[in-house]
Amino acid sequence: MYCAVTREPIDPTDLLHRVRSDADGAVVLFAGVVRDHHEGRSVEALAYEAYEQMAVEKMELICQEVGARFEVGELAVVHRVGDLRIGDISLVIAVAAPHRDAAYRASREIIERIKTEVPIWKRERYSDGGEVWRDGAVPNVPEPGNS
Amino acid sequence: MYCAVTREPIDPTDLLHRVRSDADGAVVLFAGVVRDHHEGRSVEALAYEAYEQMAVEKMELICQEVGARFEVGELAVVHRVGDLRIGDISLVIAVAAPHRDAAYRASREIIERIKTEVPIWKRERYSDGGEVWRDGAVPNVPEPGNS
Amino acid sequence: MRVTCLFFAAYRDVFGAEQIELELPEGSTLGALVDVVRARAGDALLPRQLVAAVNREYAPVETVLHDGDEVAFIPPVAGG
Amino acid sequence: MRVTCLFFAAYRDVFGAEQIELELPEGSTLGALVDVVRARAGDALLPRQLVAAVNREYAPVETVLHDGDEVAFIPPVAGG
Repeated sequence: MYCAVTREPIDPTDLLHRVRSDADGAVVLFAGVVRDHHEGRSVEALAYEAYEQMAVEKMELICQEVGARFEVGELAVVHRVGDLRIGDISLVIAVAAPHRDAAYRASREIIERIKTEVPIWKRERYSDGGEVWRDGAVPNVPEPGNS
Repeated sequence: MYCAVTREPIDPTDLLHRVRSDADGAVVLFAGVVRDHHEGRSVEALAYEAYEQMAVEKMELICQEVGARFEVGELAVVHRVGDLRIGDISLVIAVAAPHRDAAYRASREIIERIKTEVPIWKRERYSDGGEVWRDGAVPNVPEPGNS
Repeated sequence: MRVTCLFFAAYRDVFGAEQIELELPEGSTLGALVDVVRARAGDALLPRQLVAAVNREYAPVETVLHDGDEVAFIPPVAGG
Repeated sequence: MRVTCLFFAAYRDVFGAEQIELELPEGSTLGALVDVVRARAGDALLPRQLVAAVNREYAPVETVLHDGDEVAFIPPVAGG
Protein backbone atom coordinates (compact mmCIF):
# COMPACT_ATOMS: atom_id res chain seq x y z
CA MET A 1 0.00 0.00 0.00
CA TYR A 2 1.28 3.43 -0.90
CA CYS A 3 -0.64 6.58 0.00
CA ALA A 4 0.74 10.06 -0.32
CA VAL A 5 -0.02 13.74 -0.66
CA THR A 6 2.41 15.49 -2.97
CA ARG A 7 3.10 18.89 -4.48
CA GLU A 8 4.75 17.29 -7.54
CA PRO A 9 3.10 16.06 -10.74
CA ILE A 10 1.81 12.48 -10.49
CA ASP A 11 2.83 9.87 -13.06
CA PRO A 12 0.18 7.15 -13.50
CA THR A 13 2.68 4.80 -15.14
CA ASP A 14 4.95 4.97 -12.08
CA LEU A 15 2.04 4.06 -9.85
CA LEU A 16 1.05 1.19 -12.11
CA HIS A 17 4.49 -0.34 -11.77
CA ARG A 18 4.47 0.33 -8.04
CA VAL A 19 1.29 -1.72 -7.45
CA ARG A 20 1.80 -4.45 -10.03
CA SER A 21 3.03 -7.85 -8.90
CA ASP A 22 3.66 -10.95 -10.98
CA ALA A 23 0.40 -12.48 -9.79
CA ASP A 24 -1.71 -9.62 -11.16
CA GLY A 25 -3.38 -9.66 -14.55
CA ALA A 26 -5.09 -6.28 -14.31
CA VAL A 27 -4.38 -2.80 -13.05
CA VAL A 28 -7.10 -0.17 -12.97
CA LEU A 29 -5.94 3.42 -12.72
CA PHE A 30 -8.29 6.26 -11.93
CA ALA A 31 -7.01 9.75 -12.61
CA GLY A 32 -8.83 12.88 -11.51
CA VAL A 33 -7.94 15.74 -13.81
CA VAL A 34 -8.63 19.45 -13.54
CA ARG A 35 -11.59 20.47 -15.67
CA ASP A 36 -12.20 23.82 -17.29
CA HIS A 37 -15.68 24.28 -15.91
CA HIS A 38 -17.85 23.68 -12.89
CA GLU A 39 -21.61 24.06 -12.85
CA GLY A 40 -21.54 26.28 -15.88
CA ARG A 41 -18.73 28.55 -14.68
CA SER A 42 -15.47 28.60 -16.55
CA VAL A 43 -12.58 27.52 -14.31
CA GLU A 44 -9.19 29.07 -14.89
CA ALA A 45 -7.07 27.42 -12.21
CA LEU A 46 -7.36 25.79 -8.85
CA ALA A 47 -5.54 24.90 -5.73
CA TYR A 48 -5.89 21.83 -3.55
CA GLU A 49 -5.12 21.92 0.15
CA ALA A 50 -4.91 18.95 2.52
CA TYR A 51 -4.70 18.24 6.20
CA GLU A 52 -1.80 16.17 5.10
CA GLN A 53 -1.10 13.72 7.87
CA MET A 54 -4.77 12.92 8.43
CA ALA A 55 -5.41 12.74 4.67
CA VAL A 56 -2.69 10.13 4.27
CA GLU A 57 -3.95 8.17 7.27
CA LYS A 58 -7.51 8.20 5.91
CA MET A 59 -6.33 7.08 2.48
CA GLU A 60 -4.41 4.24 4.13
CA LEU A 61 -7.46 3.22 6.13
CA ILE A 62 -9.62 3.26 3.00
CA CYS A 63 -7.08 1.13 1.13
CA GLN A 64 -6.90 -1.33 4.01
CA GLU A 65 -10.66 -1.68 4.25
CA VAL A 66 -11.27 -1.89 0.52
CA GLY A 67 -8.31 -4.22 0.12
CA ALA A 68 -9.86 -6.57 2.66
CA ARG A 69 -13.22 -6.65 0.87
CA PHE A 70 -11.97 -7.45 -2.65
CA GLU A 71 -9.46 -9.89 -4.06
CA VAL A 72 -6.90 -7.30 -4.94
CA GLY A 73 -3.17 -7.00 -4.67
CA GLU A 74 -1.40 -3.72 -3.98
CA LEU A 75 -3.18 -0.38 -3.83
CA ALA A 76 -1.85 3.14 -4.20
CA VAL A 77 -3.44 6.55 -3.82
CA VAL A 78 -1.64 9.81 -4.47
CA HIS A 79 -3.30 13.22 -4.25
CA ARG A 80 -1.62 16.35 -5.45
CA VAL A 81 -1.93 19.65 -3.59
CA GLY A 82 -0.93 23.20 -4.39
CA ASP A 83 -1.68 25.15 -7.56
CA LEU A 84 -2.92 23.11 -10.49
CA ARG A 85 -3.81 24.07 -14.01
CA ILE A 86 -6.50 22.75 -16.34
CA GLY A 87 -5.48 19.24 -17.42
CA ASP A 88 -3.20 18.56 -14.47
CA ILE A 89 -3.73 15.28 -12.67
CA SER A 90 -5.03 15.90 -9.15
CA LEU A 91 -5.35 12.31 -8.01
CA VAL A 92 -4.38 8.82 -9.08
CA ILE A 93 -5.75 5.61 -7.62
CA ALA A 94 -3.99 2.41 -8.72
CA VAL A 95 -5.39 -1.03 -7.97
CA ALA A 96 -3.72 -4.24 -9.07
CA ALA A 97 -5.56 -7.55 -8.97
CA PRO A 98 -5.35 -11.04 -10.38
CA HIS A 99 -8.69 -10.42 -12.14
CA ARG A 100 -10.16 -7.25 -13.50
CA ASP A 101 -13.56 -7.33 -11.84
CA ALA A 102 -12.09 -6.86 -8.37
CA ALA A 103 -9.75 -4.13 -9.61
CA TYR A 104 -12.59 -2.08 -11.11
CA ARG A 105 -14.83 -2.49 -8.09
CA ALA A 106 -12.13 -1.65 -5.57
CA SER A 107 -11.05 1.40 -7.58
CA ARG A 108 -14.60 2.64 -7.68
CA GLU A 109 -15.09 2.21 -3.98
CA ILE A 110 -11.85 3.99 -3.15
CA ILE A 111 -12.70 7.09 -5.17
CA GLU A 112 -16.19 7.30 -3.67
CA ARG A 113 -14.75 7.13 -0.16
CA ILE A 114 -11.96 9.59 -0.86
CA LYS A 115 -14.52 12.14 -1.94
CA THR A 116 -16.40 11.96 1.35
CA GLU A 117 -13.79 11.03 3.97
CA VAL A 118 -10.40 12.50 3.16
CA PRO A 119 -9.67 16.03 4.42
CA ILE A 120 -8.75 17.73 1.16
CA TRP A 121 -10.20 20.96 -0.20
CA LYS A 122 -10.32 22.66 -3.54
CA ARG A 123 -10.26 26.37 -4.28
CA GLU A 124 -11.48 27.23 -7.77
CA ARG A 125 -10.61 30.44 -9.57
CA TYR A 126 -13.10 31.32 -12.28
CA SER A 127 -12.54 33.14 -15.54
CA ASP A 128 -15.08 35.77 -14.41
CA GLY A 129 -12.80 36.68 -11.51
CA GLY A 130 -14.50 34.84 -8.66
CA GLU A 131 -12.63 32.44 -6.42
CA VAL A 132 -14.28 30.05 -3.97
CA TRP A 133 -13.63 26.99 -1.86
CA ARG A 134 -15.66 24.38 -3.67
CA ASP A 135 -18.54 23.03 -1.66
CA GLY A 136 -17.96 19.42 -0.79
CA ALA A 137 -19.13 16.46 1.22
CA VAL A 138 -19.62 16.51 4.97
CA PRO A 139 -17.68 13.56 6.44
CA ASN A 140 -19.55 11.21 8.72
CA VAL A 141 -18.70 11.57 12.35
CA PRO A 142 -18.86 8.37 14.40
CA GLU A 143 -21.51 8.01 17.13
CA PRO A 144 -20.29 8.61 20.69
CA GLY A 145 -18.58 5.56 22.09
CA ASN A 146 -17.76 4.12 18.68
CA SER A 147 -14.63 6.08 18.08
CA MET B 1 -10.46 7.86 -30.87
CA TYR B 2 -7.13 6.11 -31.09
CA CYS B 3 -6.90 2.36 -31.58
CA ALA B 4 -3.70 0.54 -32.38
CA VAL B 5 -1.82 -2.73 -32.32
CA THR B 6 1.84 -2.27 -31.53
CA ARG B 7 5.02 -4.26 -30.95
CA GLU B 8 6.40 -1.55 -28.64
CA PRO B 9 5.87 -1.12 -24.89
CA ILE B 10 2.71 0.83 -24.05
CA ASP B 11 2.89 3.86 -21.78
CA PRO B 12 -0.40 4.43 -19.90
CA THR B 13 0.53 8.04 -19.09
CA ASP B 14 0.92 8.82 -22.80
CA LEU B 15 -2.54 7.44 -23.47
CA LEU B 16 -4.03 9.38 -20.59
CA HIS B 17 -2.75 12.62 -22.10
CA ARG B 18 -3.91 11.54 -25.52
CA VAL B 19 -7.55 11.11 -24.45
CA ARG B 20 -7.84 13.92 -21.93
CA SER B 21 -9.51 17.16 -22.94
CA ASP B 22 -10.13 20.27 -20.87
CA ALA B 23 -13.76 19.28 -20.37
CA ASP B 24 -12.88 15.98 -18.69
CA GLY B 25 -12.62 15.49 -14.95
CA ALA B 26 -11.81 11.79 -14.96
CA VAL B 27 -9.73 9.33 -16.90
CA VAL B 28 -10.01 5.61 -16.25
CA LEU B 29 -7.13 3.48 -17.49
CA PHE B 30 -7.32 -0.28 -17.66
CA ALA B 31 -4.04 -2.12 -18.10
CA GLY B 32 -3.83 -5.82 -18.82
CA VAL B 33 -0.52 -7.16 -17.53
CA VAL B 34 1.15 -10.51 -18.07
CA ARG B 35 0.64 -12.78 -15.06
CA ASP B 36 2.94 -15.51 -13.88
CA HIS B 37 0.30 -18.21 -13.75
CA HIS B 38 -2.77 -19.53 -15.51
CA GLU B 39 -5.10 -22.11 -14.03
CA GLY B 40 -2.44 -23.34 -11.67
CA ARG B 41 0.34 -23.59 -14.25
CA SER B 42 3.35 -21.36 -13.93
CA VAL B 43 3.72 -19.10 -16.96
CA GLU B 44 7.20 -18.13 -18.08
CA ALA B 45 6.54 -15.96 -21.12
CA LEU B 46 3.95 -15.37 -23.75
CA ALA B 47 3.35 -14.04 -27.19
CA TYR B 48 0.35 -12.18 -28.55
CA GLU B 49 -0.61 -12.33 -32.19
CA ALA B 50 -3.24 -10.24 -33.96
CA TYR B 51 -5.06 -10.10 -37.25
CA GLU B 52 -3.91 -6.55 -37.14
CA GLN B 53 -6.07 -4.64 -39.55
CA MET B 54 -9.26 -6.34 -38.41
CA ALA B 55 -8.26 -6.03 -34.75
CA VAL B 56 -7.87 -2.27 -35.11
CA GLU B 57 -11.14 -1.98 -37.00
CA LYS B 58 -12.97 -3.96 -34.31
CA MET B 59 -11.45 -1.86 -31.55
CA GLU B 60 -12.56 1.27 -33.39
CA LEU B 61 -16.08 -0.11 -33.77
CA ILE B 62 -16.23 -0.98 -30.07
CA CYS B 63 -15.02 2.50 -29.12
CA GLN B 64 -17.59 4.10 -31.42
CA GLU B 65 -20.44 2.03 -30.03
CA VAL B 66 -19.45 2.38 -26.39
CA GLY B 67 -18.70 6.06 -26.89
CA ALA B 68 -22.22 6.56 -28.19
CA ARG B 69 -23.80 4.85 -25.18
CA PHE B 70 -22.00 6.74 -22.41
CA GLU B 71 -21.20 10.39 -21.80
CA VAL B 72 -17.54 10.08 -22.46
CA GLY B 73 -14.93 12.08 -24.29
CA GLU B 74 -12.04 10.51 -26.14
CA LEU B 75 -11.27 6.80 -26.04
CA ALA B 76 -8.07 4.92 -26.78
CA VAL B 77 -7.21 1.23 -26.99
CA VAL B 78 -3.73 -0.10 -27.65
CA HIS B 79 -2.89 -3.80 -27.67
CA ARG B 80 0.67 -5.03 -27.74
CA VAL B 81 1.71 -8.05 -29.80
CA GLY B 82 4.89 -10.10 -30.03
CA ASP B 83 6.87 -11.59 -27.17
CA LEU B 84 5.99 -10.32 -23.71
CA ARG B 85 7.44 -11.09 -20.32
CA ILE B 86 5.76 -11.33 -16.93
CA GLY B 87 4.77 -7.84 -15.84
CA ASP B 88 4.66 -6.37 -19.34
CA ILE B 89 1.57 -4.39 -20.24
CA SER B 90 -0.38 -6.20 -22.95
CA LEU B 91 -3.27 -3.77 -23.30
CA VAL B 92 -4.29 -0.31 -22.21
CA ILE B 93 -7.77 1.15 -22.49
CA ALA B 94 -8.08 4.86 -21.73
CA VAL B 95 -11.43 6.57 -21.32
CA ALA B 96 -11.80 10.26 -20.53
CA ALA B 97 -15.11 11.69 -19.37
CA PRO B 98 -16.52 14.75 -17.68
CA HIS B 99 -17.68 12.50 -14.82
CA ARG B 100 -16.17 9.33 -13.44
CA ASP B 101 -19.21 7.07 -13.52
CA ALA B 102 -19.36 7.09 -17.31
CA ALA B 103 -15.60 6.58 -17.57
CA TYR B 104 -15.65 3.47 -15.37
CA ARG B 105 -18.65 1.95 -17.09
CA ALA B 106 -17.37 2.58 -20.59
CA SER B 107 -13.94 1.17 -19.69
CA ARG B 108 -15.56 -1.94 -18.32
CA GLU B 109 -17.68 -2.47 -21.39
CA ILE B 110 -14.75 -2.00 -23.74
CA ILE B 111 -12.58 -4.64 -22.05
CA GLU B 112 -15.44 -7.16 -21.98
CA ARG B 113 -16.03 -6.65 -25.70
CA ILE B 114 -12.34 -6.76 -26.60
CA LYS B 115 -12.07 -10.15 -24.97
CA THR B 116 -14.80 -11.65 -27.11
CA GLU B 117 -14.69 -9.74 -30.40
CA VAL B 118 -11.17 -8.67 -31.30
CA PRO B 119 -9.03 -11.16 -33.28
CA ILE B 120 -6.04 -11.43 -30.97
CA TRP B 121 -4.48 -14.64 -29.64
CA LYS B 122 -2.14 -15.53 -26.84
CA ARG B 123 0.46 -18.28 -26.75
CA GLU B 124 1.59 -19.17 -23.25
CA ARG B 125 4.88 -20.87 -22.47
CA TYR B 126 4.84 -22.66 -19.15
CA SER B 127 7.69 -23.25 -16.73
CA ASP B 128 7.10 -27.01 -17.09
CA GLY B 129 8.01 -26.75 -20.76
CA GLY B 130 4.56 -26.79 -22.36
CA GLU B 131 3.45 -24.14 -24.79
CA VAL B 132 -0.14 -23.62 -25.95
CA TRP B 133 -2.45 -21.20 -27.67
CA ARG B 134 -4.66 -20.13 -24.80
CA ASP B 135 -8.24 -21.12 -25.20
CA GLY B 136 -10.42 -18.10 -25.68
CA ALA B 137 -13.85 -16.81 -26.55
CA VAL B 138 -15.71 -17.71 -29.73
CA PRO B 139 -16.80 -14.44 -31.40
CA ASN B 140 -20.45 -14.09 -32.34
CA VAL B 141 -21.14 -14.41 -36.01
CA PRO B 142 -24.07 -12.32 -37.33
CA GLU B 143 -27.18 -14.07 -38.63
CA PRO B 144 -27.45 -14.33 -42.42
CA GLY B 145 -28.75 -11.11 -43.89
CA ASN B 146 -27.69 -8.99 -40.93
CA SER B 147 -24.13 -8.53 -41.95
CA MET C 1 -5.24 22.11 29.69
CA ARG C 2 -4.20 23.31 26.32
CA VAL C 3 -5.38 22.12 22.90
CA THR C 4 -4.25 23.05 19.42
CA CYS C 5 -6.97 24.04 16.96
CA LEU C 6 -6.34 23.80 13.22
CA PHE C 7 -8.43 25.60 10.62
CA PHE C 8 -8.33 24.56 7.00
CA ALA C 9 -9.53 26.03 3.73
CA ALA C 10 -12.73 28.08 4.16
CA TYR C 11 -12.43 27.91 7.96
CA ARG C 12 -8.97 29.44 7.85
CA ASP C 13 -10.50 32.37 6.01
CA VAL C 14 -13.31 32.63 8.58
CA PHE C 15 -11.03 32.46 11.63
CA GLY C 16 -8.16 34.38 10.10
CA ALA C 17 -5.75 31.80 11.45
CA GLU C 18 -4.38 28.43 10.54
CA GLN C 19 -3.66 27.35 14.07
CA ILE C 20 -4.52 28.64 17.55
CA GLU C 21 -3.83 27.33 21.03
CA LEU C 22 -6.73 27.40 23.50
CA GLU C 23 -6.87 26.88 27.26
CA LEU C 24 -9.82 24.76 28.42
CA PRO C 25 -10.91 23.41 31.80
CA GLU C 26 -9.82 19.80 32.43
CA GLY C 27 -12.40 17.32 31.16
CA SER C 28 -13.82 19.66 28.53
CA THR C 29 -15.57 17.99 25.63
CA LEU C 30 -15.17 18.70 21.96
CA GLY C 31 -18.65 20.24 22.16
CA ALA C 32 -17.40 22.83 24.66
CA LEU C 33 -14.47 23.66 22.41
CA VAL C 34 -16.80 24.01 19.45
CA ASP C 35 -18.83 26.59 21.42
CA VAL C 36 -15.67 28.56 22.18
CA VAL C 37 -14.63 28.45 18.56
CA ARG C 38 -18.06 29.45 17.28
CA ALA C 39 -17.98 32.49 19.53
CA ARG C 40 -14.70 33.54 17.92
CA ALA C 41 -16.21 33.30 14.45
CA GLY C 42 -18.45 36.27 15.19
CA ASP C 43 -21.09 36.71 12.52
CA ALA C 44 -19.36 34.51 9.97
CA LEU C 45 -21.57 31.83 8.52
CA LEU C 46 -20.68 28.38 9.81
CA PRO C 47 -22.50 25.13 9.16
CA ARG C 48 -24.92 24.04 11.89
CA GLN C 49 -22.71 21.00 12.48
CA LEU C 50 -18.99 21.75 12.66
CA VAL C 51 -17.10 18.59 11.81
CA ALA C 52 -13.93 18.19 13.81
CA ALA C 53 -11.17 15.61 14.04
CA VAL C 54 -9.40 14.97 17.34
CA ASN C 55 -5.87 13.75 16.78
CA ARG C 56 -6.77 13.07 13.15
CA GLU C 57 -9.93 11.02 13.76
CA TYR C 58 -13.40 12.39 13.10
CA ALA C 59 -14.91 12.77 16.56
CA PRO C 60 -18.39 13.29 18.02
CA VAL C 61 -18.99 16.36 20.22
CA GLU C 62 -19.18 14.14 23.32
CA THR C 63 -15.47 13.33 22.98
CA VAL C 64 -13.53 14.30 26.12
CA LEU C 65 -10.42 16.30 25.25
CA HIS C 66 -7.01 15.95 26.79
CA ASP C 67 -4.03 18.23 27.20
CA GLY C 68 -2.07 18.43 23.97
CA ASP C 69 -4.89 17.24 21.71
CA GLU C 70 -4.89 18.44 18.12
CA VAL C 71 -8.39 19.42 17.06
CA ALA C 72 -8.87 20.14 13.39
CA PHE C 73 -12.00 21.81 12.04
CA ILE C 74 -12.87 20.18 8.77
CA PRO C 75 -14.97 22.02 6.18
CA PRO C 76 -16.86 19.86 3.68
CA VAL C 77 -14.20 17.91 1.81
CA ALA C 78 -13.68 18.12 -1.95
CA GLY C 79 -10.72 15.96 -2.87
CA GLY C 80 -10.60 13.81 -5.96
CA MET D 1 -12.71 -16.95 -58.72
CA ARG D 2 -9.89 -16.75 -56.29
CA VAL D 3 -10.01 -16.04 -52.57
CA THR D 4 -7.26 -15.55 -50.03
CA CYS D 5 -7.47 -17.62 -46.86
CA LEU D 6 -5.67 -16.47 -43.73
CA PHE D 7 -4.90 -18.76 -40.80
CA PHE D 8 -3.98 -17.36 -37.41
CA ALA D 9 -2.56 -18.74 -34.20
CA ALA D 10 -3.64 -22.36 -33.62
CA TYR D 11 -5.10 -22.62 -37.12
CA ARG D 12 -1.79 -21.65 -38.68
CA ASP D 13 -0.27 -24.61 -36.83
CA VAL D 14 -3.06 -26.91 -38.04
CA PHE D 15 -2.87 -25.85 -41.68
CA GLY D 16 0.86 -25.33 -41.78
CA ALA D 17 0.37 -22.06 -43.57
CA GLU D 18 -0.41 -18.46 -42.81
CA GLN D 19 -2.02 -17.72 -46.12
CA ILE D 20 -3.23 -19.75 -49.09
CA GLU D 21 -4.99 -18.85 -52.31
CA LEU D 22 -7.94 -21.03 -53.34
CA GLU D 23 -9.89 -21.29 -56.59
CA LEU D 24 -13.65 -21.61 -56.10
CA PRO D 25 -16.60 -21.73 -58.50
CA GLU D 26 -18.33 -18.37 -58.99
CA GLY D 27 -21.05 -17.81 -56.39
CA SER D 28 -19.56 -20.14 -53.79
CA THR D 29 -20.57 -19.46 -50.22
CA LEU D 30 -18.36 -19.21 -47.20
CA GLY D 31 -19.82 -22.58 -46.16
CA ALA D 32 -18.44 -24.20 -49.31
CA LEU D 33 -15.02 -22.71 -48.63
CA VAL D 34 -15.17 -23.97 -45.04
CA ASP D 35 -15.76 -27.50 -46.37
CA VAL D 36 -12.74 -27.22 -48.66
CA VAL D 37 -10.61 -25.95 -45.82
CA ARG D 38 -11.80 -28.64 -43.42
CA ALA D 39 -10.80 -31.28 -45.93
CA ARG D 40 -7.27 -29.86 -46.00
CA ALA D 41 -6.98 -30.08 -42.22
CA GLY D 42 -7.03 -33.86 -42.42
CA ASP D 43 -7.41 -35.42 -39.01
CA ALA D 44 -6.54 -32.24 -37.08
CA LEU D 45 -9.09 -31.30 -34.47
CA LEU D 46 -11.12 -28.30 -35.47
CA PRO D 47 -14.09 -26.79 -33.64
CA ARG D 48 -17.51 -27.82 -34.94
CA GLN D 49 -18.12 -24.20 -35.90
CA LEU D 50 -15.23 -22.55 -37.72
CA VAL D 51 -15.54 -18.80 -37.24
CA ALA D 52 -14.45 -16.83 -40.27
CA ALA D 53 -14.27 -13.19 -41.24
CA VAL D 54 -14.82 -12.09 -44.82
CA ASN D 55 -12.96 -8.89 -45.60
CA ARG D 56 -12.48 -8.37 -41.86
CA GLU D 57 -16.12 -8.81 -40.82
CA TYR D 58 -17.36 -11.91 -39.00
CA ALA D 59 -19.58 -13.64 -41.54
CA PRO D 60 -22.22 -16.41 -41.51
CA VAL D 61 -21.66 -19.47 -43.68
CA GLU D 62 -24.41 -18.32 -46.06
CA THR D 63 -22.26 -15.37 -47.16
CA VAL D 64 -21.62 -15.42 -50.91
CA LEU D 65 -17.96 -14.95 -51.73
CA HIS D 66 -16.48 -12.84 -54.49
CA ASP D 67 -13.26 -12.83 -56.40
CA GLY D 68 -10.46 -11.29 -54.31
CA ASP D 69 -12.18 -11.77 -50.95
CA GLU D 70 -9.97 -12.15 -47.91
CA VAL D 71 -11.30 -14.91 -45.68
CA ALA D 72 -9.70 -15.21 -42.26
CA PHE D 73 -10.22 -18.22 -40.05
CA ILE D 74 -10.47 -16.99 -36.48
CA PRO D 75 -9.69 -19.32 -33.59
CA PRO D 76 -11.26 -18.43 -30.22
CA VAL D 77 -9.88 -15.00 -29.34
CA ALA D 78 -7.86 -14.29 -26.21
CA GLY D 79 -6.77 -10.66 -26.24
CA GLY D 80 -6.75 -8.47 -23.19
